Amino acid sequence: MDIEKNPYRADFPLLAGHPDIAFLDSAATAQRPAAVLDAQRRFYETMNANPLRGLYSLSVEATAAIAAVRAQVAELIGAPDARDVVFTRNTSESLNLVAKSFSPAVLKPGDEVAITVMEHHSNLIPWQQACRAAGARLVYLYPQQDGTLTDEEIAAKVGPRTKIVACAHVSNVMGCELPVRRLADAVHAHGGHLVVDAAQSVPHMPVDVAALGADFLAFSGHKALGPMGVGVLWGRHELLDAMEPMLTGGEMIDSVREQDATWAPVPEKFEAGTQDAAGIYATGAALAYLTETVGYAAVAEREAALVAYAWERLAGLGFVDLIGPADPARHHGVISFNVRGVHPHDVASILDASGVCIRAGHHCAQPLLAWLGVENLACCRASLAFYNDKSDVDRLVDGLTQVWGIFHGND
Amino acid sequence: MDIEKNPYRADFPLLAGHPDIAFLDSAATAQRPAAVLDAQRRFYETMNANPLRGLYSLSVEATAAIAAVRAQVAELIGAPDARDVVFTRNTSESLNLVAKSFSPAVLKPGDEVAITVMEHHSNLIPWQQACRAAGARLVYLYPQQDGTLTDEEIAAKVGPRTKIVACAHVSNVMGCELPVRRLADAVHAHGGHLVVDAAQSVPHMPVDVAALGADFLAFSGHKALGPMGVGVLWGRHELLDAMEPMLTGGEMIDSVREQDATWAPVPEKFEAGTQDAAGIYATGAALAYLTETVGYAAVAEREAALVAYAWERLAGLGFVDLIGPADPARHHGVISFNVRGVHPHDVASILDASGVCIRAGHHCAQPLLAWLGVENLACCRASLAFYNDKSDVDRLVDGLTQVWGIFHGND
Amino acid sequence: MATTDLYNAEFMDHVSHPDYKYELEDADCTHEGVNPSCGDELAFSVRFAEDGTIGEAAFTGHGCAISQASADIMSDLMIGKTPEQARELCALFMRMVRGEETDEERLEELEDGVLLRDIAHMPARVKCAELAWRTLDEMLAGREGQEA
Amino acid sequence: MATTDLYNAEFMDHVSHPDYKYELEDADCTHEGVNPSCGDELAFSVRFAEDGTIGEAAFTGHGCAISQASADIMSDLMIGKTPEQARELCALFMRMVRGEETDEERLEELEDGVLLRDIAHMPARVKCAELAWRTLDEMLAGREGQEA
Ligand SMILES: Cc1ncc(COP(=O)(O)O)c(C=O)c1O
Ligand SMILES: Cc1ncc(COP(=O)(O)O)c(C=O)c1O
Repeated sequence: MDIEKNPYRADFPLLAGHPDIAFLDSAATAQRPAAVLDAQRRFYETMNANPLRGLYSLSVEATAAIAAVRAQVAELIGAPDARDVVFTRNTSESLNLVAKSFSPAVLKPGDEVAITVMEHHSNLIPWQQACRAAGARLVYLYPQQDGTLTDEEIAAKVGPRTKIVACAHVSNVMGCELPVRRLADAVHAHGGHLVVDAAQSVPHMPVDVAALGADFLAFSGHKALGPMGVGVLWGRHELLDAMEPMLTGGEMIDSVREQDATWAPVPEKFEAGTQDAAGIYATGAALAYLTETVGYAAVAEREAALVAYAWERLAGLGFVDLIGPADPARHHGVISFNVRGVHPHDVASILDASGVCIRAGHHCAQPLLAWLGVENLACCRASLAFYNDKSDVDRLVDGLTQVWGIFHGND
Repeated sequence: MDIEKNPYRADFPLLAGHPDIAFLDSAATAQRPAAVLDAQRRFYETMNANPLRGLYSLSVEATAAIAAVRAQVAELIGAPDARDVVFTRNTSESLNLVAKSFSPAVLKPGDEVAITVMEHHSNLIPWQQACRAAGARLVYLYPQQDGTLTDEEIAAKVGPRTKIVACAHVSNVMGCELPVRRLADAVHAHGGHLVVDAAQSVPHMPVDVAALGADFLAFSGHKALGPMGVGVLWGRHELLDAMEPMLTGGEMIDSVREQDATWAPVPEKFEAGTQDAAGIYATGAALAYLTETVGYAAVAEREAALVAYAWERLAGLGFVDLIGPADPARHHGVISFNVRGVHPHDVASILDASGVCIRAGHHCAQPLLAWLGVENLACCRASLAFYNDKSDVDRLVDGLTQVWGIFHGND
Repeated sequence: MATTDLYNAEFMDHVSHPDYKYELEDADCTHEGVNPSCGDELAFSVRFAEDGTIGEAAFTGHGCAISQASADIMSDLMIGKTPEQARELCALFMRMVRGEETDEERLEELEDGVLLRDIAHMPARVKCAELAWRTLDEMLAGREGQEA
Repeated sequence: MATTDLYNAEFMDHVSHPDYKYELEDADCTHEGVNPSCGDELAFSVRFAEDGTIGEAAFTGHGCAISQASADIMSDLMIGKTPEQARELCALFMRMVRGEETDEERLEELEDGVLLRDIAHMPARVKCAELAWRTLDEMLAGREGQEA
């Protein structure tokens, strides 16, 4: 894999227009290829209308466009029925929807919800809330220092009281894949359900709800090359069907009388009000670019080469403490680290001055950073995508050398 | 006002590209000027990054862009403090947020929420739900047949038990303005609060939260020339401050520990997960186009002339039953009607064949249509914007004549 | 666009002068169908002949022209058909309006039903066109269930 | 971009060799400040001289270089100032880092504080730069309240 060449950069207007920028924050939000921006505009220029209720052709086209993306997403994640794909704003809303609308039906006082300490706040606070509302207990699974979740830990934490296990497919800090299938088997053995946060996996690898054993799965379009504002929640049909809606209003009803209302079938039941139809349409273009134009195989190969190169160079610096699995092959685009003795915010600010965009802070994973014992509850994170190349990594390394020089040059 | 000329059509790519289309469904969703589509794209091409948490310049620019639109919205609606402008997905979500997060603190069993029978389902079902949860009563205000809410009706329905009044500023079916100020005074006299659904007013007229006496106000960007996917909720600071968030997760926290979390201040507290920053940025461009490039004065003058002309022509047909105030000057862009003896769905389908886009159905206002006693619980709605012109109305009238001919040509 | 073609004289004749819109006094089965989102409501009634075929068919209710014409056309088609034949025709019709069946020869079995072929290009109206056929199909399926 | 200019030798000297980062034994007032989103924590202590001016100032805590340098610079500046003067300087500093005050002459009153002027172009770091000044300002405001 030749990571000096970059056949993709030209497809991404921001990157093409800013040769001075090394964008290493794709885990926060991806860059978008022109095909996605074109699609979004095309929607507004050719079929802009409020979907679902209109009887005129524009509106019908808008409705059909959304149905097509629903089918595309279903195929992407191996969902047997496109109807079970609910569009939301983002992963956070998807997970809130499960925590608020599914939990009450299954959680009784004394029951348990198990999550890992690696969860993003969006797959953590909603469960704190759901447990509080139900009088249930929120139980944590702790990995080894390298992110590995052992069978012992799973057996110790997932038991007959466990009604829900919620876990990330890929950690946004550790970068590693979690043993989702083993968690599924453990919780299913006790009749519970598995919620998968696939926000960090869909951009990098094929995701199949059946193979994972997921009962619910959430991800965000904007991390997978799509526009901001579109999230997905997939759920097993009978579970979605039995759930109450979280939001009510237009477009999600069957009939409304003054004192009561009945709901439309899944998925409309969960999509109150005017949806971002243009965004959904463009999300379709994004997923097509990701899985057809580029393809997961190429994504994986290129990202693996980039991560391996970055890992080696960062480790070689001598003043960088790397976080997560020691084997770079286990990192899916994400490398978290600290520059010894330097606050991550200062690292990010100094890198920014030379156009290197990384993220610094708690990465919406404070309990993880507390558990890892990271100073200041903060670290740096460089996250790579297939549209990065060797020069991005080189600039990161040069920038870190400069940081070290500023802070320790006269030691 | 010369409604034959159309100085705006060229600004709207869909309209410019489809001279064969008479778009008369702006109350569902507006068309967007190129300036808005350009802004959305510009965001992705020049400052695309996840706002709020990033320390690098792209992210800082994205954050600043959102702050600027927040300030712009605050100024638009006369809000004293931009911090009290919360971005949501749409009006529906904004109203759900109030119903779910504000109601529980003020509604006790036996209390009342008063709404009008003219409400859109999005300002109706959330109150059904809130009342059910609290053991409160949902009370309806009924207008006269022409949409007028009398002082007697207000006095009869808003009293010491009324904790919340929620009403549309402009009805999406009747087209008329509701006496929001009088409702505010009535509910405030008893220590209650007023929630205003401004979805149909912001596109047409200046809206001022102080003048209206609103405690909360909601609207959708997509009905005011903005992209889909962005809504606004404004609330009085002390009320928002005391409210619990509806959705939890990333970006809305102050700190998170394994078993508890504290919230960020308003407005971040209510904005969980990655927001549609590009959409918010483009919403700023939309509001600038609406209020500066065109201006509410021109909007009002032009829409009044179009409505007056349409009203006269429709009334002249002899087979059209008009709904709402008899005075066209009271219709803010919206004209609802039925073709005698013809189902509205058939009207819409036949008009569509000649490129005339209207909406037919219950317009998310089933209780209103039931109360009006409209056959099939359905009617037609033509909704006009300043970018329409006389030819759009003429084509509507020609289309309706054709409908009549098809259904009654051989009577 | 084909919409005005749909509302042609033949189609409109079924709307304005339906032959089968009346209360069937001695019905063997009556079944109701609704489209909650449109407000269409239909009650479809059948009397069976001695040989088990459909002897008489009629409907009441209200709705848009498409649902009404569709009910009238279907009633005419069903007379003399066995329940099995009737259900097959219902399935064929639904495939047609969803655009899944376009073979002219097969569609001819639907007789005047082909007047509604253009519904395939009007997805928002599919439910209206299907209402009568869905209702009849449900009725016959229920009857099979009872007999079994 | 001005970020690396910010982290210059003079600024870094305040970070690496702060003169005022120590536990002030006989403090008259101590006040804590935190930036929950960054994890910065600071405790700022003051001993007043007999004439009511600030006689000694010191801080402890941890955080990024900007918050640390800012605290050190501020401590130095405040010695000999009356509480009123101190609060005015705090206000001036906050206006500077928010980009609301750019008048060179006025900013000179902040002495080494101007090293942080470029923060005005780094909105994400304003909170870090302000932490010490906000903490001192709160402390002095609280003291005024007590005396009144
Ligand atoms: C009066 C009124 N309220 C609320 C809404 C709901 O708006 P949205 O679909 O953007 O949530 C609409 C529009 O459909 C409306 O007309
Ligand atoms: C693992 C994980 N889960 C959830 C989220 C939340 O995604 P969003 O902000 O799109 O709701 C993120 C991204 O920030 C993430 O990395």
